[in-house]
Amino acid sequence: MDVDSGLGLMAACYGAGALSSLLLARLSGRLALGVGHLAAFAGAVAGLGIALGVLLGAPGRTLTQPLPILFPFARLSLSVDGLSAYFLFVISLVAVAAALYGPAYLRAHSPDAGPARQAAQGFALNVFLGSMAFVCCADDALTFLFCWEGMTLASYVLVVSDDRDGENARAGLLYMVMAHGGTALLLVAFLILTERSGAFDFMALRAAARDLDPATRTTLFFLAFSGFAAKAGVVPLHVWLPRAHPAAPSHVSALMSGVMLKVAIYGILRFAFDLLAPVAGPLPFSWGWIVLFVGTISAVLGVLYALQQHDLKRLLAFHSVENIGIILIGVGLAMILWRQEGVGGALATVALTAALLHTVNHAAFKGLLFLGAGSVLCRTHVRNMEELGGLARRMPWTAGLFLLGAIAISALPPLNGFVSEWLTFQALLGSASRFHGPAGLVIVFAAAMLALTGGLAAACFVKAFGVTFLGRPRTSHAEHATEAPPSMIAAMVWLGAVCVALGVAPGYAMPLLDAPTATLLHGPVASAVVTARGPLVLSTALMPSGADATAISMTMVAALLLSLTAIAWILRRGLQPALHRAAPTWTCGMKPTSRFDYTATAFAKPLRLVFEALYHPRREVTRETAGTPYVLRRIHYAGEVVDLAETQVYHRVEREISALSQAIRARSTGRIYGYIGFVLGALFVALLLSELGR
Amino acid sequence: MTGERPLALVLLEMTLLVLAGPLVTGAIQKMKARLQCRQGAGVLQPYRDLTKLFRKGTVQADTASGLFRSIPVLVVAATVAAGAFVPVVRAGPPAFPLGDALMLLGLLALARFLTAVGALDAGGAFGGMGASREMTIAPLVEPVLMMVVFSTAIAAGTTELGALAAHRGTSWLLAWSAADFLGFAAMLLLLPAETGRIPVDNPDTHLELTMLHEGMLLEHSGPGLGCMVLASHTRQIVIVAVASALFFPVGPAGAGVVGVLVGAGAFAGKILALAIYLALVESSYAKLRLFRVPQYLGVGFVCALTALALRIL
Amino acid sequence: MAETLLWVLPLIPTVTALLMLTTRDRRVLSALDVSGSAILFALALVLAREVAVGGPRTLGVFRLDDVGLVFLLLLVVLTLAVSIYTVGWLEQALEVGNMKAEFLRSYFALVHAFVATMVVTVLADNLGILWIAMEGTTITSAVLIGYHGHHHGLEAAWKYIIVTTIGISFGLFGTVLIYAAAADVQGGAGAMSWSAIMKIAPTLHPGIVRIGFIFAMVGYGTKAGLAPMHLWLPDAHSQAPTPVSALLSGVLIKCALLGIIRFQTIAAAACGPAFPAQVLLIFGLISVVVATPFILAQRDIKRLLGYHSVEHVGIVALGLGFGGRVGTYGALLHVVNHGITKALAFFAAGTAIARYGSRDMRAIGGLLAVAPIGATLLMLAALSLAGVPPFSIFVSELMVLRAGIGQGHWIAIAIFLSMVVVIFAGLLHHVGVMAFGEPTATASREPEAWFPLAGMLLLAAIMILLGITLPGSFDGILQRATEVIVD
Amino acid sequence: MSEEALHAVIDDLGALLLFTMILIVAAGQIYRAIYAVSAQSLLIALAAAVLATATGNTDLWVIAGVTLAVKAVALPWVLHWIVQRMDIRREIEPVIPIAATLALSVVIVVASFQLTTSLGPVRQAIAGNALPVGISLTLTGVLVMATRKTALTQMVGLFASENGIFFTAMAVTQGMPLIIEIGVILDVILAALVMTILVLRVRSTVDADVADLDRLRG
Repeated sequence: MDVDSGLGLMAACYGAGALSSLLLARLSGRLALGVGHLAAFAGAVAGLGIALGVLLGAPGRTLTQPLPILFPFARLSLSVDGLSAYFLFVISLVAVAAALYGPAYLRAHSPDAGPARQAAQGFALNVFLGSMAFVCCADDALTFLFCWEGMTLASYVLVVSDDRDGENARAGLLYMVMAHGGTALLLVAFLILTERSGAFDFMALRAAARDLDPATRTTLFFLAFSGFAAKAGVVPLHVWLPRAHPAAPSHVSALMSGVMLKVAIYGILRFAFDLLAPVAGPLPFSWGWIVLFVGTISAVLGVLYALQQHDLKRLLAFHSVENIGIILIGVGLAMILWRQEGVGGALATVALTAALLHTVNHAAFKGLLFLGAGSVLCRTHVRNMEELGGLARRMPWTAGLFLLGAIAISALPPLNGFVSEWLTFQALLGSASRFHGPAGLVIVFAAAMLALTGGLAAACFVKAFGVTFLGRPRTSHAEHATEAPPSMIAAMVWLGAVCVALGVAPGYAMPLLDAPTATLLHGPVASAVVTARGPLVLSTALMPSGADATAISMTMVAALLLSLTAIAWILRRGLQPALHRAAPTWTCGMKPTSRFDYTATAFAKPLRLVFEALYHPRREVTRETAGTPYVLRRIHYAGEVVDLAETQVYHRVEREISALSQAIRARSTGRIYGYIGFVLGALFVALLLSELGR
Repeated sequence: MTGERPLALVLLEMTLLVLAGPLVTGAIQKMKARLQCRQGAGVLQPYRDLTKLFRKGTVQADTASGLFRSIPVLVVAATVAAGAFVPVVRAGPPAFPLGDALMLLGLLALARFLTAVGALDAGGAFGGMGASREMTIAPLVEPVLMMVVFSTAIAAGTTELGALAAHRGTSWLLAWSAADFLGFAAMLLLLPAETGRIPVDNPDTHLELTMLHEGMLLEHSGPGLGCMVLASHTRQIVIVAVASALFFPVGPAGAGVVGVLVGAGAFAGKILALAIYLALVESSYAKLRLFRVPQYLGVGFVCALTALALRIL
Repeated sequence: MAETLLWVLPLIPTVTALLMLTTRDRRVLSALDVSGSAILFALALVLAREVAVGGPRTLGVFRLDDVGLVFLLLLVVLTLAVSIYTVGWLEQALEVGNMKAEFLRSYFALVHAFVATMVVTVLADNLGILWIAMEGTTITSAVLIGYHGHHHGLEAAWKYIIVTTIGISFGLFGTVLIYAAAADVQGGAGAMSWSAIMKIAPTLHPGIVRIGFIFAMVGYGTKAGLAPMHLWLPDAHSQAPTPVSALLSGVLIKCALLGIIRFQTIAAAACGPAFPAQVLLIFGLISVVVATPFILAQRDIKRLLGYHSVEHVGIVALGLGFGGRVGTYGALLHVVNHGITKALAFFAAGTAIARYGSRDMRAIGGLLAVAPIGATLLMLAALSLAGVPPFSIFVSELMVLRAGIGQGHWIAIAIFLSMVVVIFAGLLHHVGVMAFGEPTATASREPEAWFPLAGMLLLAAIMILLGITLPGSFDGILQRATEVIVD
Repeated sequence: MSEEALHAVIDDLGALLLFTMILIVAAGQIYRAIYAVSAQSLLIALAAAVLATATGNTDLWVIAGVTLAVKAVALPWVLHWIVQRMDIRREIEPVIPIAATLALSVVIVVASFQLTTSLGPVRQAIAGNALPVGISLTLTGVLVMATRKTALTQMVGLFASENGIFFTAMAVTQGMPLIIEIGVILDVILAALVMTILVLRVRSTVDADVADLDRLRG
């Protein structure tokens, strides 16, 4: 496919999808849905084409596409450089799956949806995908902002479109407000630059940023960073995320968690390394360290809160907070190391590679997990794990793929999650031995926290998978579940395949990372550093210490595992033929029922107690006794963990503001002489002030 | 760089670990028995148990999914694979990139993950309880272990265990820096936790309320259980081997057959020493309450962090 | 040709108004209504082209320059939309009983008289005529506000007429002072025509002009609904019949703004641009801040929209206050954008109210379920009012913001932005309450009528169009208007 | 008549106007207020006549006549008629004590004089008392509206402040163009008409004073 015409094609696909789903809805909602998703699929494929074309094309290749002049005061254009192409690639990767998954899911999940709703969903999905793709391709502030808000708006529509109950509306509201606040900050950051440059296109902004004084530069960066952080769900700006993402239809949740957050990462990278980067010398000291710190906090808190969720999709959403944190650790490290004299360059490349690789990895496995949760949801209509269980026997494909995703997200070999975390660790270690003094300690601490995060994630997904899919069904919903329709399975298989491929042969993915690393760092590219010893080997050559660098080969390890599994399987069959029978689980001789199965709450309880200080758990136990307190009829236990940021900050602020405005409103007596008095007073004061002003 | 350890050697070391695994357990049991003034079973008892298990038939929970049968296979495979990354008889990186300490820990974590999943598969309270507790302790142990690894890795500039051992060379206690001592102390604190022994876990008990790891094996039987048991033996020796590779000199790199034999002898000695340590700890301490374990590990964490700090500052 | 149009333009609504009195038939009245607005629209477009190519046209006390043109276009577009909307709205209103069939003709006559007065204000070059027409709008619209006859309406009408008349009399005082200052330099009736004054503005006595401007600012500001003189506004805009509310919020307060702009230019020329800019800035900020709590804690949807007008007038004032080409351009653009969006919002709200028979937003629930298109339009309008792209208001707010940043008014920017975000939250909350959830029992389930929708869709189309692009011709008008104001 | 004499006369008239305004503020009874307003309008007409003779501007004669007819006779009569038509209480109901209102009006007068003295060198007509008197008349009229509860007194205040503007217009600018003046007066008449209608309708529908309604708030 001709790459240059690709952008037009992609835009055409998404546009056609949006319009057709609006127009066809009058005929039939299902048709509209189908056509809309088909167009989205085509658009995603086109996106993949463009991205690969640029990424694997001639080095430094950039395709630019001027847009018609919509506003007299701004020249709009699109441009796909290495970075844009990479994120476009990530977006399209998941978009393909989502478009494939969508129709069947929506039909199965809400069969009674009216055509208006289906039209809205088809329309919004296309707009959402399109605007996400074009945010990454924007080459001027205006296009960026438009697509950015379009992205927010479309996802908002999708969130509130799923069920028309108050919960979704509230979630959507919180989401919109925080996103809007973030956009406001971005707006200011952009406008300060545009005022200096007098134009909106990035080229002019770069030029304007070249002669900024350090203070302004840093202010601008943190304005932009907090704007993007609000979108990326960085702690403490994350509260909207675990509410909004689960509320959306599952394939949209996959997109929001897997991809939309990454667009914010794109923005951070674009600002830090491209728009605001000084002409020469390293980035200002504070940037990288703060990003690193924030990332670490997000990673740990995200997974800790995820541990205590019983809502499957909410749990996954919290894990997005964690993974964004991990990505930010890499990004922050790259910022710290960039252009440091010595071998900082190579290390920076390692760090950035880790971050970018984790970006695509997270997109893949988080997408997979959300789709899995979606097919559970559309078959059982239950999101609470405590009401599920025993699904592995009823939905084997979904279960298997979900397990795959769980292993991947827990950063366990031989899957892709491990690779990017390994690279992050290597970057951390390398820089730790480089920065002596407290800086090094901070980095090492980050490493320890990262390790903790990995362990907790594993615990969390043992719970998520075990309680949802294993044991006995706890309710009739789970009892009568059946396997999801093939198109949904296919979508999950696609993402699962990506996870395996990126895990077993990550070396082959490195060339994809060359373009972005080159665009941002102008230093050694990813494959020059990471796969220096051949595509099958991940290594951190050119490491600072000069000593023999670490090298691992995922492929070899996978092969080793495979062969050992084969051997073990023989062993498993036993040394001699022996009888094999099934019997009920041992429950001390009592007749086992589903009530014997460990619940999610119980599973997470020890960790809840260990980290009590962070959770502030709330529990109430009500006992029904038969007459005497010694005979218990039943005990009812209810407990929950509160998100500190949410309760301590957001709710408080919200209460204060509404109370204040209520009070102010109550003050107004609709008395006309009061009105007149205000007019007179205004005039009088104005006159006096003008006199004093002279 | 040219690797000192060709594929054959690596596989050899791996098999050696697998084979020697039960022996270590047996030795520890024997020493414990002695220390508790009992006769105790023979050192080879674990082998007998294993062969018996592999002959028996299997009883599987009727609620378990198809996954359940393959769990032991994957677990043992992952654990054994982890054994491939430890230098046993000869220091120095392998001739070809394979895996490093992080990969090793990752594979052990994978094994643990699968074990816990398997434990939940059968349903019933004990599996869940075991899994829950195991997955509570593990996330607390892993970071500390990693920091111990880092504390040596930062000096060597690599996380590949063979290279680490080579970097340490044959330097012995006298050549240790304060960081090494602290790191080693942390390692000693962690060993019982990682090998599932008192004071963190109690491998002998089958009293449901006290067991962690054993609880997860309850529903396994016959060859499946055999695999799980073998896996835990291997896991134990692998951890011990890591500890010895990190802190004690491994057979000199590039030495010939003699060197290998010397290395093997040295290895046996080191393993024995650490086994004695484990036996002593097990028979001189009581098992901790589950919620005291974090404090216990906290000590290890502090040691490791200090070790790192000393390396960096 | 163009000159004669200057006379004809105000006559058309007047004639239409008189024709209205000749019949009682509803269909005829509606037909007259629409056709009258259509003719006005067409002629205004002709005139617009004339002015766009041939520059400002003057005839006696009337003069149309590009500044006036911006407002004129807004006026005629909204008049047309209102007429189309009214056709459908009337049926609902007659069913509900808000309107009495026998009074219809007086209603239509008054509406067109109202439009006529507004046309005059836009065309007036003579500040005295401007004032007379402005007072004329007050009188006609006051009757319309009280039209429903229930005592809420009467109360609103009373407050409206009293307060705005006071304001306007201050405006007159300002006019008198400016005239006095001008008459010193160059006596005679010419001293009252804005264009003539502008020629000699730099020579005017700054002290008098200063006082005059403040009087005019407060006076016309009262009419424009700038805080703290805004208190009548939510009452009036909420009590008027919906089409009238749309005209009040969409056009009338903009005409008052035109008055302010006229005086601002004079003051800027006479005592330096800094002084009027400061005054506008302060009033603008006060308006934005004052509106916020009332928007958050509001229950009546039309009052909500009223307070929103206060906020947006404040934003326009901010734009003018930040000044510079960008700020002024943004302010003018915002005048148009807000006019159109607010009219749309009032229309959508009106249909919702008719459907539920209540204006309490907590009583209006599940609108999306019973009236998908209307609800969608309502949400679009709300999002646009909140300044979300790709809707028109985002662009103008962007420019206002840009001007502020360019001038370095950091505190103003901070206040402005935080208020905008808070208001966004409040507005979205209110709309969410109305749109989502299960429809309440009182809601009528009948399908949506097409005529009100047609009027709304027209406006929505313009709203989105102006959001994603700025046609060159329109931009040209705005550019020239900016030049007129800035230098 | 000479320039100085003219200004002297105008200033005296201004003083008288201020006095009538004080009467309006102090009036405890609706009738007094109405009479004071008509007296005030009479003085305005007088001022117009004086200016007309002084400047020979015939427009001013017309204005004088119209003012006399409309503001001095018609409007007060209408107010009077309303009061009698629906026998509302004769007492004025102040929001704040009349004494306080008086104090405020004094403040206004002083402030407006201060305001104009700070103008610097300008023509005598402005430098003289005409402008400050005009300002204080206008503001005080509004002050009356802001401190009275009944609709009628508010109308009275409105007319009073209109008078202030008229006086300023004439005294400071020797009269605005005739058409403007006429238009202004027309507007005033229409406004008065609408207000009257409103008052009567409210009185007839809900038996209350329109200025007392306060259902719409917040």
